[in-house]
Amino acid sequence: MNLITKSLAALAVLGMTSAAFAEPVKVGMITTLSGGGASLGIDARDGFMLAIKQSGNKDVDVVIEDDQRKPDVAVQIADKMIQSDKVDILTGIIWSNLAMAVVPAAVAQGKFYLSVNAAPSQLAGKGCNAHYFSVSYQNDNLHEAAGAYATDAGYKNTFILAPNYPAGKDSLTGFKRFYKGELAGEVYTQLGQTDYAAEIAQIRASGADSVFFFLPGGMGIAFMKQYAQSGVDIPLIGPAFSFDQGILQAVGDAALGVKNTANWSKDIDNAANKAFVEGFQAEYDRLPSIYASYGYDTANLMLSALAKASPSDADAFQKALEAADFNSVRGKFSFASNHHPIQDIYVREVVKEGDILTNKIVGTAMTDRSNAYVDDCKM
Amino acid sequence: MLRETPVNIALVLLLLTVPVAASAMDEPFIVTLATKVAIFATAAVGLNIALGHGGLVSFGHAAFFGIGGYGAGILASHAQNYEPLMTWPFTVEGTQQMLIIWPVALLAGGIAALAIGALSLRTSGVYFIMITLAFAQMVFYFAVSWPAYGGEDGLPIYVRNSFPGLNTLRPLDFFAVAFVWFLAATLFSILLSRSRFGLALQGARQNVERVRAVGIDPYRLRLVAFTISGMITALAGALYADLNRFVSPSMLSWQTSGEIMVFIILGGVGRHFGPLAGAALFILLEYALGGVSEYWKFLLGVLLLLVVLFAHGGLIGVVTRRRHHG
Amino acid sequence: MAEPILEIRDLTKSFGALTVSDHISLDLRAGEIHALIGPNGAGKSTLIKQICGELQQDSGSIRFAGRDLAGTGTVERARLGLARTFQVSSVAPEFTTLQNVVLAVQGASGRSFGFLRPVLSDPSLTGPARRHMERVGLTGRENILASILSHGERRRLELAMALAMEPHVFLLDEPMAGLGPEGSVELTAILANLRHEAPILLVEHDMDAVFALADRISVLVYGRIIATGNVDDIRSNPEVQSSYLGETA
Amino acid sequence: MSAALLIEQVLNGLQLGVMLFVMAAGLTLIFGVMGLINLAHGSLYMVGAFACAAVAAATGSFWLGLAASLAAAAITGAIVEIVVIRRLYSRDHLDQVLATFALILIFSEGTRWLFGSFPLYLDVPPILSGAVPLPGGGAYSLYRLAIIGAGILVAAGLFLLIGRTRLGIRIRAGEADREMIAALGVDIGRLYTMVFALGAALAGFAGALVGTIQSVQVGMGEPVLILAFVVIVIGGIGSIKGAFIGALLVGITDTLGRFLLPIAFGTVMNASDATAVGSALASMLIYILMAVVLVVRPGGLYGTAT
Repeated sequence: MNLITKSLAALAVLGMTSAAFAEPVKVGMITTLSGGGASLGIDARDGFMLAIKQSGNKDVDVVIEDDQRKPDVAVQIADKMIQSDKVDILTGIIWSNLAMAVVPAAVAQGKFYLSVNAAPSQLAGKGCNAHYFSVSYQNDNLHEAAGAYATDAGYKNTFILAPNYPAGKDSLTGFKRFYKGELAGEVYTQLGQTDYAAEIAQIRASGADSVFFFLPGGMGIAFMKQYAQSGVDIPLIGPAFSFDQGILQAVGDAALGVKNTANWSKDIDNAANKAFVEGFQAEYDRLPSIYASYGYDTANLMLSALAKASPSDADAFQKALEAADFNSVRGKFSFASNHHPIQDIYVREVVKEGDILTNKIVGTAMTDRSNAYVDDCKM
Repeated sequence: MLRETPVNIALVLLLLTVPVAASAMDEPFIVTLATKVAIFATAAVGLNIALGHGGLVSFGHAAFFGIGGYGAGILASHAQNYEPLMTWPFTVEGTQQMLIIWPVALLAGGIAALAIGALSLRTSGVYFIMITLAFAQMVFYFAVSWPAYGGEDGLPIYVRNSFPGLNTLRPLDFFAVAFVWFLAATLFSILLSRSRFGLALQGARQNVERVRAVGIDPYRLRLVAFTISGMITALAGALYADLNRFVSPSMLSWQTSGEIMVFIILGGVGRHFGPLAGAALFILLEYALGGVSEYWKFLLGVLLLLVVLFAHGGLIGVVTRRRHHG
Repeated sequence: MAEPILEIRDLTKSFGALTVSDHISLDLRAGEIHALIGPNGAGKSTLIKQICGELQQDSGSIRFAGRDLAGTGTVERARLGLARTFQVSSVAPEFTTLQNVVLAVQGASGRSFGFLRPVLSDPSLTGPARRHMERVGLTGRENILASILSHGERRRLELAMALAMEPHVFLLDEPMAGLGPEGSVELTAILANLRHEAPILLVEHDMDAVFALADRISVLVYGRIIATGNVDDIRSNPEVQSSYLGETA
Repeated sequence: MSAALLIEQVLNGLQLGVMLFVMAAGLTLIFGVMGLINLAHGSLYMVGAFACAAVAAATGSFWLGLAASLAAAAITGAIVEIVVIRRLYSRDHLDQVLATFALILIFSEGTRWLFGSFPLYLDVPPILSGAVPLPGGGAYSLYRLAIIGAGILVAAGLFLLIGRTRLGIRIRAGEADREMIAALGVDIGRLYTMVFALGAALAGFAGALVGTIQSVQVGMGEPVLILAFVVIVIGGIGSIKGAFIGALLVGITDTLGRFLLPIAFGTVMNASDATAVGSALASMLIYILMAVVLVVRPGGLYGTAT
């Protein structure tokens, strides 16, 4: 399908949605709106709500609650949404550990869960579930792409580092899955660590030709600023999280030129993405982040499925979701058999547009990438 | 002016009737909230034995809360995966039976409290506050970085552990379990405070020289009190793990230690039903204010500050307009 | 003569350059009241603290009932039968009078690890406690908080707590301090009886009480015992006259 | 392992140490003089960093930002002392812990309300940007060297202030005997406010210096606060000298532990496990250090046991 017909189809879907529902649908969004990781949750929420607003659909009732990035709080909110608000669909969780706390119990109670970000391997493999869909990626994807990119770029001796927690370990495993060179070093830092002088010294001494790091949130900001000051000029590679719109401005020029892997960028050229980026800027007066794009896609996927079936008819609704009959801002988008996306993953470079730091696509790291856990999932 | 006892009885009856009524009106979430109140109150009853009766300001009770939680989580996860906990020198299987999980949580919390207490009680005052914090941080970082049981991601319990004759997945059944434990812990704490041990412990808080001069060793008293305190808090941790069907290092964080202390101070230090009043108020605020504003913690901070500065007897103290004595 | 119950030999203690106990030797015999007098800063309280184990001496020995106390702490010495009252009243302020005395009875019983039975309904504790309170004249004040007792009552409460320990020796650090003349007279009468239970080492400034009660008196000046003897010996001792009694008389 | 790497790691430990000292000095002064445990000290650190970032962004000058961080933290400290803290001096430690815990909530959420949830931008001034060569072939960030210098200057200044000035004499007298100093006719309330503001300014200064190379965001103060407490407890609460020694000890132990432990474990197990176990142990190391110090010396290295 070419771009024009696809966007026409999109308009057609948007036009018919409001007529298609008989009864309102309740959606529970559990996300992080306060404390350290709030910027991610706020973006995911804003992207999600933008899609709902653009659709003009008045029959979707979204209940939003702040999980404070605490698993126990997230579980209680999920209980409340299921028991008290009687929601049909849950979404919104940013962090893998919160997802692991909420998702298995929620889907066991027959609710649908659509992930706007977190997609731990447990939920992709043995623990997969018919009612669980990840719209963003499988957690390993961007790290795998970074490994593939490092190999393509001819790096032979990469230094890799991540925080010492499960997502950090998954990240390095993912990187190594597609990286063919040697490792100059493998270091686990403390979660929440803010000073990376010791690690930077090791990088300097290691003789590496490239550095892969996965340090989400404030950790990445600190690392890059310190790295830029250290006089080490070995090229950096990372997944998109540390180069996201929300934190690039805080990193400053230290991030310029760094290559990062992402399944979305604001310069992907399609009508849906244009509508999203412009709509987001008009609505919130800032550039959208990758989390906003996941939120936006999640909402559109949900709307597309709601147009065909009601969540009360679980099998039909699941089929409608599996069809992924919506226009992703990423372009190509379909679901693998374990309900995780099959999509292209790009290499982006941090550039300056006027005074604003942002990302530009410079290549494709992986095409039609699914995930490593498809075969483990017996649905 | 109200007497304290009727206020206490009213509080307990409220805790009992609200969930029963909510359950009848098909509002299961309110039952869940009440269960949370009962569990937090139990944790605070535990801390109150050290803090209120013994004057031992522990800033590290999250360690015991988390150890209890992990005890439940680890046993349950082994049972779920059909992997024995250990195979040498003898085989120990995991379990989802609360009647086994509870003694394990009590024992694990007791051993940890005994070890931490034995070292920490060599210090006093601010040093005691800080060394208990340090030990809790140690356990926290251990849990975060130890990969076997989920590390930072935590450990899910997919199905709530079971108790003979009850369907613990039904909110009201599980509330009953938590409520009975809360009552048992509170009654034990009341009996304790009036016993020989309680008399000596409270005496040591008021005047340690005097207690030594009558031939009682305060170190042993305090160590036993700290251990009992850690055990009760660990039990509450095991219940909390079951409430959420999930355990994570956040149960071990220093903020958790702070929150358990907040329950006590909100309710009134050294009062037997202070933990209940404090935990109930805290959770009520969390949900009332949390709905009003994203910044509800700002309001919580202001309220806590006002209580500490101006309402020293805590909530029960305000209601009964009476400072606490002994 | 019987062997002394408490026997102090060559006790020495310094804080830096200041020697607070300078080769002190002192005996306490069964049935006697031995008063320790001396000007402020002479080292009387420091001596009491060493005897009850709060401070450890630099050299010299303290023997109690034939046993060397070296290396034992306050708690153990209390268990062995050394009962002490404090110079500044030291009770548990949030407890009632009765609870304070029960605490002492319980300490003497050596059983503090009962967890369930309420102490106040345990006659093996409250019985003796009420008896001791009666002896010091606190009957009827059982349920008063110690913090709101009058000064004199609090001194008597201390004494009741010492009695409750059924000790082998009383160490009384200025029990009359702050009492009016009337209170001193009452307390003197109580103390006079006490010597039949156990001998008393009495640190006191109130000379009327000392002369009325003491069988023997030791005079401590600048950390040294300058004289020991019966009341008449001390009254007539010229060195004591010049260094101590002269000032106060 | 090369000598250059070791030198660089020791410098890193030193840099962490001196910054911890600047944080801990205020904390230990406040405890020594007023007997107050201030959990909200980390919030003042955050205030300093935010003030620096905001002013630097508005004026384009890092140095104005740095001055603003001192002023903002000192003024905030003085206001907090007058409004809240002075009611806590006569209270027990429990009340102090809880009231200042409440202050953390107020400060964190208040800052988030003012500045939003996104981290702020703050960068190293051009003059201190880049790295300088080290003997042995390595290089080291100029800015970090400047931090070490600034920290040592602050330490020297504090020792002079306490040892040589009238304010210092009053502070020492206040530690020794509150009534005596009141009898000398010194306005004790004003003295306390000044000491608190001084401690706050130091925390704000540290926040601005460190925020520049880390990230300026809500909640940045708490990890540092706990480290600073570890420092003053190891050094002995109330002792500036103890805080200095404790800070260097913690800085060096933490940095070298993170660097050396995985290597040490690497000699007995495979590399991946060694890094995991080594980092786990490294993250617990300073708490273990603190526990050991307290068990051996219950009053810290230079403190008096209470």
